[in-house]
Amino acid sequence: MNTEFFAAWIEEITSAVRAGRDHLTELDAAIGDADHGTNLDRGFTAVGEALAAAPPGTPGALLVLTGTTLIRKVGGASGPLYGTAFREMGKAFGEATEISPAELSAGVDAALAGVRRLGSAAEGDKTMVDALAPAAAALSRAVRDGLKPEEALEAAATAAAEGARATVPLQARKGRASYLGPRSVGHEDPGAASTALVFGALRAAASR
Amino acid sequence: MNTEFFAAWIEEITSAVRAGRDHLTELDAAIGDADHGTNLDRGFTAVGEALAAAPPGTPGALLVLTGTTLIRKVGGASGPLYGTAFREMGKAFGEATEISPAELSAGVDAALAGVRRLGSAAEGDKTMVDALAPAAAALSRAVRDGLKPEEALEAAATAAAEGARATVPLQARKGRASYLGPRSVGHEDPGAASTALVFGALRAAASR
Amino acid sequence: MVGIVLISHSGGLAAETAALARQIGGAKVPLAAAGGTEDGGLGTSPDRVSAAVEEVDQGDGVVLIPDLGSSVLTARLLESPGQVVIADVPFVEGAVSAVVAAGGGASLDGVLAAAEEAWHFRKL
Amino acid sequence: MVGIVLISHSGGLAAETAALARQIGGAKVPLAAAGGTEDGGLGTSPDRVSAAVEEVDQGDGVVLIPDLGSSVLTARLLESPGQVVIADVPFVEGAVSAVVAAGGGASLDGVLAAAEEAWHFRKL
Ligand SMILES: Nc1ncnc2c1ncn2[C@@H]1O[C@H](COP(=O)(O)OP(=O)(O)O)[C@@H](O)[C@H]1O
Ligand SMILES: Nc1ncnc2c1ncn2[C@@H]1O[C@H](COP(=O)(O)OP(=O)(O)O)[C@@H](O)[C@H]1O
Ligand SMILES: [Mg+2]
Ligand SMILES: [Mg+2]
Ligand SMILES: [Mg+2]
Ligand SMILES: [Mg+2]
Repeated sequence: MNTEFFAAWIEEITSAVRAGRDHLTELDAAIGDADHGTNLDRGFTAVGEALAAAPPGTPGALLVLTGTTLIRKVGGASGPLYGTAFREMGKAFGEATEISPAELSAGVDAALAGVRRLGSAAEGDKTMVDALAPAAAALSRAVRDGLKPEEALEAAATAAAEGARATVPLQARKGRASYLGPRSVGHEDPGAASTALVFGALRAAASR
Repeated sequence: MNTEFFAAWIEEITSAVRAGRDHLTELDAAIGDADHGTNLDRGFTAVGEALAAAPPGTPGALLVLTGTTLIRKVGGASGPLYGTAFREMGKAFGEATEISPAELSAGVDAALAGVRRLGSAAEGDKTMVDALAPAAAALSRAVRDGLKPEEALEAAATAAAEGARATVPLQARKGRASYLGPRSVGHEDPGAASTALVFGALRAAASR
Repeated sequence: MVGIVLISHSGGLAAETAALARQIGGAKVPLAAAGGTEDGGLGTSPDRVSAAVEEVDQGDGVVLIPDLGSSVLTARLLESPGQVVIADVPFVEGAVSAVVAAGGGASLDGVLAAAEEAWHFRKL
Repeated sequence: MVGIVLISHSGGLAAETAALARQIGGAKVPLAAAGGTEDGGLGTSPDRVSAAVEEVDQGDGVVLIPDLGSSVLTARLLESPGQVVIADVPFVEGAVSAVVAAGGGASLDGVLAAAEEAWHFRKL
C-alpha cells in the first residue's frame, strides 16, 4: 500500500464522515454534546485542504499531517484522540514508501496504543477504544493467518462495526459521557461509531 | 438605652464607616478583594434610608431592620455576617423599649453566636470574630462587675480594637483570605477592623 | 425535578458554569445562575439568590452550589432542611454532576450525593 | 513565577475563572485563559492552549488546569515533565489555590501541590 492508497483512505473517511455527520451528531446528542459529526467533518475537511496544499511524499508523512491537522481543528475530545491515532500510525511507518499488511497492522496497533495512553480508556469504557481495539486485533489475526489484504481489511471493518454496536449496553467511564453515569446506557458511543466508519473506509480504499 | 440610643449608634457606625472606608478597603486589598470599606459604606447608607423610610418603634425592630438591610445590600461576606449579628441582637431584645446594660450584653452574645453559627469561624481564624468575641466578653465582665454603662462600653470598644490589632500575625482560616494561606499573615483583618469601629461607635453613642 | 442554583461572586462564572452543566446534563433541569451583586459587580445578592430559588423550585427541593466566600454565607442564610440544601462541592464539577442527576430524576438526597461524588472524580 | 493556563470547553468559563483567581491571588501571576474553539464555539483549541503556554512561560514552569473532557486530552498533548504539568484539580477552586501559590513565589511542584489541596478544602 503506497501513499496514494493512504490518500484514498483519507478521502473515503472524509466522504463517510460527511455522509454520516448527522447520524454521529445524533448519537452524541444522546450522551454528549451533539457535536461529534460536526467536529469530524470540520477536521477532515481541514485535512483535505492541508494534504492538497502540501502533498506528503510517504504514507508516514501523510498520516502524521492528517493527525496534526485533526488535533488542531476538531475542537472536541476526538481531535486529540484521532489525531494521536493517525500520528502514531504515521510514525510507525517511518520513511517507507510501500506498506505491507503486517506493517499496516503494526501501525494500527501503534494507533491504539497512542489512544489508550492519551485517554486512559480501557475496553468496555464505552469509547472509540471499543471499536479500535477489536479492529486492531482482527487485522493482526488476519495477517498472521495469511489472509489476502482485502479479506484482512474486511475482517477489521467488521470487528470495528461490531465493537461499536456492542457499546450500546455499556455505561460510559471516560470522556464527558461518563458524567452521565447510568444515563449513558442504551446508546451507541459516537466515537466508536466513527471508528467503524474509519475502518469501513479502509476496506473501501482497498477495493477502489 | 432606648430606640433613640440605638438609632444614634447606627448613625455613629455610618459616620465611622464612611470616614474609615478607604482604610478598610486598603486592609481588604492586602488579603481580600479590596471592597470591605465600600461594601459596608453601601450597606449602612442603605440602612439609613431604610430607617428613615419606616422608623422602627423599638430597639429590637431597629436592629432587625438594620440587619436585614445589611444582608440585602452589602454584597460581600460581611453582609450576611453583620446582618445576622444585628438581627440576632434585635431578636434578643424582643419588644422591650428600654435595654439595660445586662440585656445589651446578652444581645452582643447573641450576635456573636449568630456570626459563629453562620460563618463557622473560631477565635484565631483571623475574622471579625477575633474582635467581636473579646468585645462580648469584656462587656459581659464589665456588667457583671457592676461598671457604669460608659465604662462598660469603653471596655468593649478597647477589647474590640485590641482583638482587631491581634489579627495581624494570624493566618486566615475562614473567608476568601483563607485561600491565601501563609500570605495572609502580617495584615490586619478588615472585618475585625470594622468590628472595632462598630464598638467604638457604641461608646460614642453613649457619650453623645 | 430537583432545582439547582449556582451561586458565585461572579455573574459570568455562574452563568458560564450553568451553560456547561446544562449542555451536558440536559436542558430540562430547573437551573438558575445567581452571581454578582444587583448592580452587576463582584459579590453576592441574597435577593437574587432567593429569586433564583423560587424560580427553580418545583416542589422537589433545591440544591444550592456556592463557589466560595460570601456565596457560601448567602447560601447558608437560605438553607431550609429537607427543602433548600447546600452542596459543599467543587463548583464546576459538582454543578455538572448535580444537573445530570437532577435530569435523571434523582431525589434531593440523590442530587446532593451525586454532586458530592465530584470530590472523588479524577480527570486523568 | 510559575505560569498557569486554565483550559475549558467554554471561553467564558475559562475567562471568568481567571478573573476570579486573579482577583484573589494577585494580578502579577502569569495566567492565561484558553477556552473554546478558534471560532468561538464550545470545545478546545490546542493552538490556543499552546499560545497560552508560551504567553505565561517565564522559565519556571507552567501548570495546566483543565475542566473536563477534551480540555484534559488537549492538556495531555502539551505535557512535558518538569516544565508543563497538568493539575488534576477542581477547576475553580484549584485555579484559585494555584494562582495564590504562584503569586507567593512557589515552585512548579509547590503550585501543583497547592492546587491539589483544593480537593480537601471544605466550604462549610
Ligand atoms: N478519554 C477517552 N478515551 C477514549 N475515547 C474518548 C475519551 N474521551 C472521549 N472519547 C471519545 O470521543 C468521543 C466524543 O468525541 P467528540 O464529541 O468529538 O468530543 P467532545 O466529547 O469533546 O464533544 C466519545 O464518543 C468517545 O468515543
Ligand atoms: N466565615 C467567616 N466567619 C467570620 N467572618 C468572616 C467569614 N468570612 C469572612 N469574614 C469576615 O468578612 C470580612 C470580609 O468582608 P468583605 O470584604 O465585605 O466580604 P468579601 O470577602 O466577600 O469581599 C473578612 O475580613 C472577615 O472578617
Ligand atoms: Mg461531543
Ligand atoms: Mg464537544
Ligand atoms: Mg472583600
Ligand atoms: Mg467581595
